[in-house]
Amino acid sequence: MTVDGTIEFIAALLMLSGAVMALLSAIGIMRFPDVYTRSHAGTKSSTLAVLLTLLGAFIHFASDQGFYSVRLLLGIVFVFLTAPVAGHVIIRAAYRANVKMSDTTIEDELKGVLQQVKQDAEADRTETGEIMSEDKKEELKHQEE
Amino acid sequence: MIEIMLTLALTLYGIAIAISVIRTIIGPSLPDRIVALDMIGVMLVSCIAIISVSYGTKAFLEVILILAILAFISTIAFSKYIERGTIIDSRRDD
Amino acid sequence: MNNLIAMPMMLPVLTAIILIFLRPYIKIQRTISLIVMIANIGISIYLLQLIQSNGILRLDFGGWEPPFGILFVADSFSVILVLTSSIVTAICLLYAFSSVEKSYEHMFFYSFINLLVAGVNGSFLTGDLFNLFVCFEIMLLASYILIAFGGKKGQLRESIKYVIINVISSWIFLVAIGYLYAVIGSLNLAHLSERIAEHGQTPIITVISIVFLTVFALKAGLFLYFWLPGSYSVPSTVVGALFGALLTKVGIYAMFRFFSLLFYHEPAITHTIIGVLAGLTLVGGSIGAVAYKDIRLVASYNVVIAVGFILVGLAVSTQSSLEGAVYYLVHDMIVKALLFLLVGTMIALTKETKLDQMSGLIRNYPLLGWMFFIVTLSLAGIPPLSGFIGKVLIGGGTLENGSYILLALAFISSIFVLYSLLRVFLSSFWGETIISKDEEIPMKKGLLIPCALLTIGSIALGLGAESLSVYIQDAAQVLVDPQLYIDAVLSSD
Amino acid sequence: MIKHRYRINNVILRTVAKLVSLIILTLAVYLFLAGHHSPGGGFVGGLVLASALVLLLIVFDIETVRKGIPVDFKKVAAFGALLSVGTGFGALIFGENFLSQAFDYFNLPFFGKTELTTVMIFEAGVALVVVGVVVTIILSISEDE
Amino acid sequence: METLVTILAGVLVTVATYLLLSKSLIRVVIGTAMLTHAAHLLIITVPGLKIGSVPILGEGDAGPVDALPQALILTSIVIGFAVTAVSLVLTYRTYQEIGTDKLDQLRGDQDE
Repeated sequence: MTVDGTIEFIAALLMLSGAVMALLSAIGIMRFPDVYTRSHAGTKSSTLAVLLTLLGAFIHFASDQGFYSVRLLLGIVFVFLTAPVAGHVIIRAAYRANVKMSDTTIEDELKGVLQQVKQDAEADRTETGEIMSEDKKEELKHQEE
Repeated sequence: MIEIMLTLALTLYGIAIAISVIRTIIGPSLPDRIVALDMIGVMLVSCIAIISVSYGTKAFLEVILILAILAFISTIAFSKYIERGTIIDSRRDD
Repeated sequence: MNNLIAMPMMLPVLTAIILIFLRPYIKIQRTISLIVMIANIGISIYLLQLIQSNGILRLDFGGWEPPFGILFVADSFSVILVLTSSIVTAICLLYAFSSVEKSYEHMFFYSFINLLVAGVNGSFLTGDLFNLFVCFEIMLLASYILIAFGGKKGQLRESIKYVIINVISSWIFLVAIGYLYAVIGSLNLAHLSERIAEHGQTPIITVISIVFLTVFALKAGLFLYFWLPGSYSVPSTVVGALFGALLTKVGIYAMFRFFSLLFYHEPAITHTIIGVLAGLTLVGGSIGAVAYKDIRLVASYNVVIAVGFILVGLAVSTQSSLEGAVYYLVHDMIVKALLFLLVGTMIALTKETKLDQMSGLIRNYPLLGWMFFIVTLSLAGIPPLSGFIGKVLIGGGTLENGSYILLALAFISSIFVLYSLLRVFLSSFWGETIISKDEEIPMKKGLLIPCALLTIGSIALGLGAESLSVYIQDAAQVLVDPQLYIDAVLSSD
Repeated sequence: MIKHRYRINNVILRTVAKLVSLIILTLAVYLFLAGHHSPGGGFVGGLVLASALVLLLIVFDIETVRKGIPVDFKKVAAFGALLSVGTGFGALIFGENFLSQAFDYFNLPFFGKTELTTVMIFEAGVALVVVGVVVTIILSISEDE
Repeated sequence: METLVTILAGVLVTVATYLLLSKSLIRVVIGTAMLTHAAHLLIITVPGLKIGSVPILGEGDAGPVDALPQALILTSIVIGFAVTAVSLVLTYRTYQEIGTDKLDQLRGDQDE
C-alpha cells in the first residue's frame, strides 16, 4: 500500500468510525429514558460523528485531489460551535416546559431555583400591573363580586 | 476496499437516521422530537460529505454548510417556540 | 431581433417596481401607469404594421438562439390581443382614477394592475412553454391580490376559492409540461410543433394535449366555469372589468395557440372534445345568465357564454371561423370591460345588486341607460355593432364544416344573452324611478367618460371592420398554417 | 430594576449567534460570488443572507435588529427588482437583445485576473429581492399580535 | 429508481389531496404547497433520472445531465413560494375578519 493509499484508507476509516458513532448515538436516542438523557446522545456523540466524517472527507479531498477545502473546515467549526448550543437551548426549553424526568432521576437541582425566580417575577409584575397570574385574576374577580 | 467502507458508512448513517425518524414519530414530548430532528439534520450533513467523497465531486460541499445552518436555525426556532410561545419577539425584554 | 416586442411585458413590470418607490404620490402613480399603457398601445400598433411588412417577429432574450434560449414571438394574433388589452386597461385605469378608494391606491393598487397587465401581455407574446406558465403565474399572483382588495367577507371567501382552484390548475399545468418535456424534449413552441409533426401525434401526445386542455379549460372557464361567476362578481368594479376582459382571454389564447400550433393532427379527438365542451359551456352559461337576479352574476355568466362562443370557432377550425374567433375575441374584450364597468356603476349609484330592486334609472342617468342598451345589442350581435361580424364568420365556419348543433347552440345562446341583458335593461332602467331628484348621486364625469370611450370603441370596431380585416386575416392565416410560425421562429437570421 | 430579576438569560445563545451569523454572512457572500461557474448565485446567496437575518431576529428581537439594520426591507426588495430588470433594459442602450449580458477580464489588485460581468448586477438584484421579500414576510407575520 | 420516485410523488399527491379536502384553511394551504412539490418531483423524474455527471463546468468527465428540469423546478419553487406566501396572508386576513379558519363557516349569502 502506498502512502496515498494509506492516507485514503485512514480517511475512509475516519468516515466509517463516524458512521459507527452515529449509529451508537441513534441507539442512545432510542434507549435512554427521558429527554434530558436523550439529548446527550443526540448532541454529543452525533457531533463527534459529524466531526469524524467531515475530517475524513477533508483528508480524502486533500490527498486525492490536492484540494484543501475551507468549506469542510468551516463546516466542522460550525457544527462544533452550534451543536452544543442547540442542545442547550432545547433542553432549557424542555425544562421550562416542565417535561417530565424519568423515574430514575435522583436529583433536580434547579427545582427550587426556577420556582423561586418565577414567583419573584410574578410578584414583581403583579405589583407593577404588567402581568397577572391566572390565580390572581380569579382572586380579583371574587373580590369585585 | 474504500468503496465498501464508504457504502458501509452510508448504510450505518441510513440506519441511524431511520432510528431517529422513529423517535421523531413516537417521541412522547415535543422536545424529544426536536432533539431527534436536530440529530437527523446533523447526520444528513455527514451523509452528504460521504456522498461527495464517493462521487469524487466538490459540487456538494456548499450543501453541507447550508444544511448545518438550516438545522441550527430551525432547532433554535423550535426551542424558542416551546419556551416562550413566540418565535420572534417585538421588544427586547431584558 | 426587435427589442420592442419585450416592451408590452417589461414596461409594466418596470412601472410596477418604480411605483413601489412612489407610494405617497398618487398623482404621479396614476400618470405613469396611464402613460405606460398609452405607450403600449403605440408600440403594439407599430408592431402590427411591422408584422405586415416583415412577417412574424421574434426576440431572443440575451441573444440565445432558439430552441435553446427563451424568446418572445409577435405574430398578428398575439399583437392584436396585446393592443386590445392595452386599450382596455388604459380605459379601465381612467375609470379607476375616479372610482377606487384612496386607501387602495396607497396599497400599491396600480403596481398590481401593472403586474396583471405584464402577465397578460407576456402570456400573449411568449414563444416558450415554460414562460407561458411563468407569465400565467405572474398574472394570477396579481389577480389573487387584486381580488381581495377591500377584504370583505364575501371577497375573502371567493378569493380563497379562486386561489385554490388556480393553484390546482397550475399544478396540472406543471405536470403537463413535465410530461410533454419528457416525451418530446423541448419547450420551445415552434420546436415542439416541428417535432410533433415529424414523429406524428402519438396517442401519448394526444393524452397530454387533453391534460393541457383541462388546464386551459379551468383558466378560461370552458365548461369548468364553476368558480368564475363567484370570483368575478366580488372584486371592485375596475378589477372585475379587467378580469372579465383579460383573464379568461389568456386561457382562450393559450388554447388557440396550442391546438392550432402543436396538437392539430388529431382533430377528430381534440377538436371534437373542445366542440362538445364549448356547446356545454354555451348551455350552462345561458342557464346561469337568465337564472340570477344579481346583475354582477348575470354579467359574469355572459363571460362564460362568450368563452363557449369563441371556442366554437376553435372547434371548427376553418379559416373563416378562426377569423371570426379572433374578431370576436377583440370585440369581447372591449364589450365585457364595458359591461362590467356599467354594471359596477349601476351598483355604485343605487347601492343595490339585485335587478328587481332597481328601476327607472334612465330618468336619472340617460346616457348610462343608452350605453347599456348598446352593449346589449353589441353582445347579442346586432349589426352594425362589433359582435355581428364575429358571429357571422363563426357561423359561416360551422356551416362549412357541417357542425349544425354547434351553430344552433351558438345562436340560441345569443338569444339568451339578449334576453338576460334586456331583462336587466327593462327592469332597472325603465319603470318607476326609485331615486328622487334630491337623492340622486351626481354622475361623475370620470365614470362616464371611460364607458363612453369603450362604447365608441365597440361601435368603431363594428363600423371599421373592413380596415381591421387585413390584420385579422393575417392572424387567422398563422393559426391555420403553423408552418409560418415555425419558419419564423426556427430560421436563423 | 424589577425587570432584571426574571430576565430570560440567553447569554450562551446570543454570544454564539453573533459568531454564527458572521459565518453565515461570509458563506452568503461566498455563494453569491461563486455563482457564475459553480453552484451558488444571487438566489441562494440571498436566501442564506436572509437566514442570517432570521437567526438574529429569533435570537434577539425585531427592535434590536431594526436598530442595527435601519432599512425598509420592502424598499430593498423593490430596489433589487429594479436592478435586475434594469440590466435587461441596459442592453437596449447598447442596441443588443433584451437581457443580453456582457463580460470581460480585468486585472484587479489583490484578486489578480478576474472575470467581471453584468450578470453580477442582475444577481445582486436577485439577492436583494430575496432578502427583502423573505424578511418582509417574516416580519409581517410576526409583527402584529 | 424512476418507479420508486414516481410512487413517492404519488404519495405526496395523496397527502396533499387529503389536506386539501380538510376543513381547516391552514391545512389547505399546506396541501397546495405539497401539491406543487409533488409536481416538481414528477418533473425531475419523468424525463429520466441522472445519467451523467453534475451539470457544472469542469466537474466530471462524462456528459452532464440535462439541467433544464432543474431550472424549471427552481423557477417553479420561487413561484410556489410566492403563491404560498400570498395564500398564507389571505388565510390570516380571513382569520382576522371572521375569527375562524374553518372553511365551512365561510359559507354565507352573497349579501350578508
